[in-house]
Amino acid sequence: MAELNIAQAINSALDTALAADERVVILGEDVGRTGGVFRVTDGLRQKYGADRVVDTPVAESGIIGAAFGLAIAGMRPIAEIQFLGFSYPAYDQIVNHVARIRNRSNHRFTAPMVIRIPFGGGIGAAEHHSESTEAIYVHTPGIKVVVPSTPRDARGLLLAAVEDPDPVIFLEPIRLYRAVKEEVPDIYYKVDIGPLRVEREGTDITLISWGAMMRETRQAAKKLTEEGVSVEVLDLRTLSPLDRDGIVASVEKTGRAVVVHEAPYTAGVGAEIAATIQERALYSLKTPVRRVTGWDTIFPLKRSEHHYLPSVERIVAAAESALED
Amino acid sequence: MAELNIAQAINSALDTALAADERVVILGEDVGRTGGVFRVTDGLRQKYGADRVVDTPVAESGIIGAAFGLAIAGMRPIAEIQFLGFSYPAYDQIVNHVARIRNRSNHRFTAPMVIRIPFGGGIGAAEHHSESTEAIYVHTPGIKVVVPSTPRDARGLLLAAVEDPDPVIFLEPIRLYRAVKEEVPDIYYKVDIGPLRVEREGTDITLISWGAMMRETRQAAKKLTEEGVSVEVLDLRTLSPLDRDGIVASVEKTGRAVVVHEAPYTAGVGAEIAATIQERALYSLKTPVRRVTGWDTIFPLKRSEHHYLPSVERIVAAAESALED
Amino acid sequence: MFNLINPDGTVRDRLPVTLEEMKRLYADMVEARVYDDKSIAMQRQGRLATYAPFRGQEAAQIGAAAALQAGDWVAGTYRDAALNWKAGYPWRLLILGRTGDERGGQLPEGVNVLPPSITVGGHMIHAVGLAWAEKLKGTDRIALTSFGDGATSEGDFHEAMNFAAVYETPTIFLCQNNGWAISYPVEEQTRSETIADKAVAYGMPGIRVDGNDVVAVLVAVREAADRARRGLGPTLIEAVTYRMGPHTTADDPGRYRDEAQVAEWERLDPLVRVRKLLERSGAWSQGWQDDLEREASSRIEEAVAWAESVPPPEPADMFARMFAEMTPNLREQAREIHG
Amino acid sequence: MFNLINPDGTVRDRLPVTLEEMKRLYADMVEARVYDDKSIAMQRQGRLATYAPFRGQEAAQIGAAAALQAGDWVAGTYRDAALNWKAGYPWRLLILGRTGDERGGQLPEGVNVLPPSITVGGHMIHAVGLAWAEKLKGTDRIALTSFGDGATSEGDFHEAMNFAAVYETPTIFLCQNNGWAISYPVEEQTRSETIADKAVAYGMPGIRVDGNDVVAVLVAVREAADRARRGLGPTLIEAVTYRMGPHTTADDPGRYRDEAQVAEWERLDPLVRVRKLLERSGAWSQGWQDDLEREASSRIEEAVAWAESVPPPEPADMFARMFAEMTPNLREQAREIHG
Ligand SMILES: Cc1ncc(C[n+]2csc(CCOP(=O)(O)OP(=O)(O)O)c2C)c(N)n1
Ligand SMILES: Cc1ncc(C[n+]2csc(CCOP(=O)(O)OP(=O)(O)O)c2C)c(N)n1
Ligand SMILES: [Mg+2]
Ligand SMILES: [Mg+2]
Repeated sequence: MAELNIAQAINSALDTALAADERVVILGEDVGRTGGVFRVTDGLRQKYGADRVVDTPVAESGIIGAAFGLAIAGMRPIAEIQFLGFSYPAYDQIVNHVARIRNRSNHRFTAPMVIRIPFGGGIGAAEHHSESTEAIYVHTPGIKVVVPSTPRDARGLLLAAVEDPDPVIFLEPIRLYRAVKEEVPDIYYKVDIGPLRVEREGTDITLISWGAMMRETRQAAKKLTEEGVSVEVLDLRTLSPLDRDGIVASVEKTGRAVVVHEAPYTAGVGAEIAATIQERALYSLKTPVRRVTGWDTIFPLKRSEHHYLPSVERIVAAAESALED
Repeated sequence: MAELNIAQAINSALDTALAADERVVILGEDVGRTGGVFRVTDGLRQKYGADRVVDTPVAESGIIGAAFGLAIAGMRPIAEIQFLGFSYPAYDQIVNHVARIRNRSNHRFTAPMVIRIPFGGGIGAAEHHSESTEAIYVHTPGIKVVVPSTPRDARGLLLAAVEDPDPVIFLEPIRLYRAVKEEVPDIYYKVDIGPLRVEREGTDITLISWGAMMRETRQAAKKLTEEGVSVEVLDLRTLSPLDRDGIVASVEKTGRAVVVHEAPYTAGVGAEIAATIQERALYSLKTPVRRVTGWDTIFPLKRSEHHYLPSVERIVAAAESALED
Repeated sequence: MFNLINPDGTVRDRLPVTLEEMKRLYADMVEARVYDDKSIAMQRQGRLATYAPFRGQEAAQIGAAAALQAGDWVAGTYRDAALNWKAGYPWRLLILGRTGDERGGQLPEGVNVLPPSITVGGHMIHAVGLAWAEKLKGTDRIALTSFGDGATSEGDFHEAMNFAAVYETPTIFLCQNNGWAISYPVEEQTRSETIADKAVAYGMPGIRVDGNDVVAVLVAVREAADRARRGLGPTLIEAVTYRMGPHTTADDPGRYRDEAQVAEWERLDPLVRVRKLLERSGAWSQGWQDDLEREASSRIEEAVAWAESVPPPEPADMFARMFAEMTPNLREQAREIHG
Repeated sequence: MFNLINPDGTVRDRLPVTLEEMKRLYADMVEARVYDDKSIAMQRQGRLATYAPFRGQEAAQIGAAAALQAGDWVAGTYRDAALNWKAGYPWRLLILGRTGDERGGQLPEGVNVLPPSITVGGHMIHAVGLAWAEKLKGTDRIALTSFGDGATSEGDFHEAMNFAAVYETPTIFLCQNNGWAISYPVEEQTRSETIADKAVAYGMPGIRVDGNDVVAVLVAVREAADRARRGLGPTLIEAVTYRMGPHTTADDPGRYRDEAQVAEWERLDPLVRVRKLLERSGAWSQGWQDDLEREASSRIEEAVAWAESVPPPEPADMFARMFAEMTPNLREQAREIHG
């Protein structure tokens, strides 16, 4: 057991995976010599060599396509894309190849690989460094999408992703990399891909989120609790496959839900969650599911960022309006 | 006035646009000599020359990126991508540049351009030729997404798209290219980007669709009408911006809705529509909004296609189950 | 341009193949052409989906595959049926695929041919990853990727070539320059003198070979394979050939190209020159030719019969093929489709 | 490698610039360096976001921009502040941008510089489209795109180069090969001998120039511009230079590169050689240098003061910037944010 933040927990999972399975290789821009722009792969090249922790040219399609070939031929590649906004040049490889080879070959060839991508805003970054476009990958059949919000989940989900027989996109909340620490077991353990985690139990309202927005969601839950509301908080952890049963079970109990995400409102994952709830728990719903999300705008630069990101206040206000019904 | 199918109506709109505005240029793979793989640009190169109807190398990112530069410098490019599944290599250009230049330059530079893309399944095509991933573009702030389902709308919407000061993705339902004919005015007219079209009025249930699935939706409506149900049918025509008011007004009247689309179920545009309806018309809803969609699988090859595409029967069944509540 | 057999069947140089090998190459090209013809006919009868004929490119494909060893990887395109078949992809699965059945992509264990890529360009980098894996594992397997002239315009070509060069992966890049990317001629696609020249940009050897000369292709690929196995990295081979037929059965080449050009290439037919060469050595007879064609025909007809007897896919298969284990969501949808 | 001014300030050849022009180039490089230094300092004080310093690359950027005419297009990167400024992008807007304000991207009318691209590689093709438009419109404007060595690995580089060559657009591709793509050295990025060599793949002239020699860069870009204006198409120019500082203010180059390499390049400083040359001609004095620095400083400080006085963006701006006219959806969201 050690007190680790999320960046360290991921680093420890990568270390464990490299040590446990010699088929594991890491590749990506700057993952080697400098240990990644967020230092998440720090020290791994020194420990496992330049053949297993590989710096690559600036070519995202190449990184994913090469990892895909590596995976088909029996390796267990972990590819890193520096920011989610830089995954788009690799979009074709991910959607048209990585997600499809099992189907195309009727199980004969598979691509067990992990694509690690830091994502999300809130650090006053330059354009393209703040994206939260998880919805485009959730809408893609054939890949799983995982998003930890705690160090313990980060390590366990990453080890599960590396072992998974199918491709997994592993989204890392930049804003939380160094924001939270907790005791993380150093034994080899996995957190299942799929099930959400009920982070706090309650009966009046369900708050649903994932990734970096868990922080504001937790704070909102705390505030509401102080106001006497019994709040249930769900950390989805996996966005694809979505734990519909877990979501529905909670809302059947509480009758109210607020979904929180950074991505734009229209056609974000929040839409899927709201649609699912009304589909399967309409008669339990006391009030519409609220979505507290980013706006349908480009993620703004530093000076406007606070206008864009869902705030604790917006979450609380949405919950309060839901509680009025 | 002439009796035109959708492919001809689009061809006529392109012809009109090329004649009306010398800034208009068409570029794409095989759009020139051979008039496009669907013959939609047939005859235009002969009429307007190889400088205005330009065959390009097989390079989708290049096509969109070049069109983007052309647009910024004052031209009105109409780029064609051969199938929606081949737009992914251009995804970065579309999302990171085309959709963003107005924001990036605070209105100083803009990209008035149209990206025409045939889409959808049902013709027993090879892999990658049947995609309906409109949701990924609907989730992208900064571009509009238009989908005609009739020849008249096709011509009017395309002329509106060419004139639009912002980028428009114009999705063309392959299955309908030659399936329907109607009288199409040859005068210069536009159909506004944004408002949906109420194709049939009714009071018991609202069927909502767009593109090629309008055909099954119409047939389902006919069948239900024969059964004595009063059906309202909405052809969305524009998916971004979404005509939320139009959708909500209809469901407030009928209390029931079925959304039909070819794309996979999870996080498709149907999710946004269902989410919106429960948000804004929950108390009018007599029953959950149903989604009749493609499955969360890869679009299958010919022998399984009929298992995948929403059928008239599935739509009718969903409507009937809704009508039971 | 590297070439060994002239169009009239005379040779430039001693051929590094035995007469038996030569006959095998010829027989394979004949079989491939029979397949091609039958595939077009079956498409016309509505039994097969749109088909991309390779007529004219048999030498490039059979020659390349003949240079490979069992276990080597192949990543080609929709037009590479002859290449894939020669590398171990059974006709029956190729045909099953063309009926619109994903099970056609399920190659026999041990055959390391990827189901053909339909997107242009995306698959070249896969052959870099595949070869890289073999290098890391320490085997002597290599990977060959085949693609068209048109594909060299895609950004993915550039990234694949660069990765292969940078990591010195045992990869062979085989470009079948058949003159056209659908309706767009190779002369307009690029201003480089040749496609082989593009190798300069990656510090990689680039070889230009007569793609209608099966032995020249065989030799070029074999040399590249040797280099790759010896750890000397990748090679780009441009096989200059011609697409005699339409782009696909849905295409009408009359809209964009001159019959004169086709007629010129007709003279350079890859089968004819080998037949003439064999004739000259007394190794060809009409009787043998007839046997070859009849046997090939019957093998392919058997394959067709088999493919057409495969029961239609179950709806459940579609869901089961997504992951090793169905997700709850897919299980639910599979139940729903069963009504 | 094309070079005119040696590191010690002696010249190889008669320089095709007047002494006055030389002084202007020097003054501009000094001003750029003052901006660079101040930007780093301000980032340290928390007044500016992460900054990508161009120290060491002043000659490449100022030399290139000096070869352009008013109205020409420029599409560069996050590291091209000196290039953009010399092409007309005011310091105050560059600084406003770096405070994290989209209004920094709103260039004055008439200045045809695109707000810098942050994604690597995507912007090169824009300069192809821009130049193509000018060609179609029949103007004599050209477009220059600047990018790093790292960007040449992206598929978009390949597509941009190919489109420019195929359509003979008046585009200049200026690669500032500064030795590094963050922590990845150029020697590992590619196996081509030089980056200029990559032009072969597109049938385009490829020029390698000493990027720390402002006049050599000026001459190379001027010649490419002449070719472009005369309808002779695009040129690739590799300016060999070095990134003296960290990749950005968030980077620690000590993790991946040797101080010895930096020291070597220190000797090749692009400003020092011009100062020595001017000194030799009696055109440089410490007093003049002090004046230049003081004046540059005060201009930049004014720009900073201006940028810092710009009132914070209104939330409404974010919505209004999406389209020419707000959609109903955006109007609704803009109302919502106002509470
Ligand atoms: C990414 C992508 N873009 C476009 C297409 C449509 N398309 C199919 S084949 C083809 C031409 C390819 O030409 P080439 O690479 O020379 O191969 P050939 O067909 O001549 O064998 C095009 C444009 C596609 N399949 N994939
Ligand atoms: C598409 C994309 N991938 C990755 C990055 C992250 N990144 C920023 S700069 C850089 C290195 C670029 O190197 P080079 O092109 O040589 O330019 P330099 O920074 O040296 O000026 C990388 C990988 C990015 N901005 N965009
Ligand atoms: Mg070709
Ligand atoms: Mg660099």
